[in-house]
Amino acid sequence: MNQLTRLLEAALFSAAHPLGMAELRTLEPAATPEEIRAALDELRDIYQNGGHGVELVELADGFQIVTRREFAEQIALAQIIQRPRRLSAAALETLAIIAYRQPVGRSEIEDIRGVAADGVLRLLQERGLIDVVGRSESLGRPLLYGTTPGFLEMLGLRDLNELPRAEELSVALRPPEPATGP
Amino acid sequence: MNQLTRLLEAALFSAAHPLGMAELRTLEPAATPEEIRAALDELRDIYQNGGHGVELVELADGFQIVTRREFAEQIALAQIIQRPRRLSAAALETLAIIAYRQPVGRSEIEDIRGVAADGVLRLLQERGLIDVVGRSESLGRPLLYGTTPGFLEMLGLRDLNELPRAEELSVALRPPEPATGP
Amino acid sequence: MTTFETAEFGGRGSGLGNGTPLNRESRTPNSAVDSGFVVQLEAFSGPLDLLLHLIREQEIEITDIPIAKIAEQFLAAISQLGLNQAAEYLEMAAHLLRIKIQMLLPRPLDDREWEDPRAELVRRLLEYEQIREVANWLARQAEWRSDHFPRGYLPEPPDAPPPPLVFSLPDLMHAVEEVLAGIPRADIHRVVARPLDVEGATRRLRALLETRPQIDFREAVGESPTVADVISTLIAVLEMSRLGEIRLQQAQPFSPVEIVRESVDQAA
Repeated sequence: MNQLTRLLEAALFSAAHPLGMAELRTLEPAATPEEIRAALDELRDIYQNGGHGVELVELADGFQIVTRREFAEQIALAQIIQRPRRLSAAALETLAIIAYRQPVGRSEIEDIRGVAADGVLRLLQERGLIDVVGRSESLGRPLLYGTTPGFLEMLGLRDLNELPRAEELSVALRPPEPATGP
Repeated sequence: MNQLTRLLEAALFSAAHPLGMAELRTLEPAATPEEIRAALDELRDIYQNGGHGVELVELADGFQIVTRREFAEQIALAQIIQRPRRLSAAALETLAIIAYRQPVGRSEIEDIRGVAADGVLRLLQERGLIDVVGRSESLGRPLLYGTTPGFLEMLGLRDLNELPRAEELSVALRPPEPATGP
Repeated sequence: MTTFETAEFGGRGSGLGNGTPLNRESRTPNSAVDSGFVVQLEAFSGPLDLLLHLIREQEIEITDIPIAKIAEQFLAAISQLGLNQAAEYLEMAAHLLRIKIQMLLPRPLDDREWEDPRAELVRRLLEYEQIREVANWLARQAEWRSDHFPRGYLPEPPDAPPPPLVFSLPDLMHAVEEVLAGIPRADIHRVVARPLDVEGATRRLRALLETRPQIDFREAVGESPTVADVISTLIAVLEMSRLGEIRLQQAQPFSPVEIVRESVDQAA
């Protein structure tokens, strides 16, 4: 394996997502695209011909090393992939707003964070941290969200009043005032 | 590469944490520990002699494929992975105390280090290395700190038992008591 | 910046502390304290760290510290290192002096009754040194880890239950801070800049042009103009020029813009 191929293998192995040509080039700016191509071909051949358990695949957004499909079931059965996940910053922030402002509708959350919330809401609901707790009386009767007992359990709290600075923060976490005109 | 080696390679690629013998055995219950050992040796040799960008390492109680050190700088520079920032001596000492004495309160940490600990505690908490794990029953019910899964992850450890044990330290863990009472 | 601020402590036995490549590189030889040994600044994480450094540097037996000498060196070091403002260091200095005095007191005749005033300090130093050893181990482990990246991409196992979640109250509170930091405050939008005064600028221009047929733009904006003044004048000039009241001319590119009064009848 030449040095560039080794570098690409290390990078592709450690990357959390497929790497495109542009990213691969930043790894070794001295290398030409042709050299990188050649190194990727070498890596693919080594995995292929050396009978490895992994392979190099080219996806729409770049190259990635993945485990061969034939092993997927055995690995899944052994449950060795499972590991605790941290909530993303977006999910945590949404959860924070719901915790302090419940019951709260999607549009209010979006006003506060300034970004769409549906994906995050679905995730939090799937994870059993929030749930629909009612419908607003306002136009379109939007769903209102609140935290679940599972949420309290994860934090080791007995009830919502044990959230730090509950009163103060439920006031502070308000959507911004609409900007005043000129 | 034999079929077991390929399976182990695929499994080690699928896990972000080291896999111990027990986990590896669940992958292929028919294989003996000796066969698994032999397959791991084969995999290690292939990475070593084939001049790969990754290597198989044996950590305190498990095996893991990791990138070779020589590529760390380039991969980090290309921003494919973010390297954690290094911790100061103060942070490391505080972390050491918490790791061994948890659950432990601030004042005990300050007694051992001889300096105020609040800033360091906040930093370690923000970095997800320690967390509040409870409150002491003593006066003022001070907060008690413990290490998090993120702490283990930073060190590549599976659990706290992998920290050096008392008898491995060159300084006695329980220093001799003063000859006479207070 | 790139080195661990972890001290390497004295070679004692063959424990984990040995073979540590981490030494205190910021301990530059710029401040020799006492005779021959070198301390340096910043890098001490506390009074025990400094004390231990003094002891190890001179290969003093920790259980038999020459307290008078060490106290003196400690005082010299903190004043040289500018640490004599820090309460923790002063407290330790006072403690050392107290031990020094206790050592001078006559011992009781029955030696068994005598309690070594240094005992508690020795206990603390040993305990601290042990923590230091663990801290070094942690640093090495973290260093190794940060040079050997694990697999980054984690495939979701098909049909497996979602992985367990970890999150905690501090995570939530951190998120609260993030949200609060992201909420634009209403008063940021209320720009209280001085309003433009185009009318005033127009009046001033007309007054100036009454006295002279031609002025340059710099005169027009007046002395020490604000941004609002410049913009007001510019708008006034453009408006007056549009109305044919004035004409703008430039002798050559980049030379000052001259404002020239048009004939009176046109301006009317």
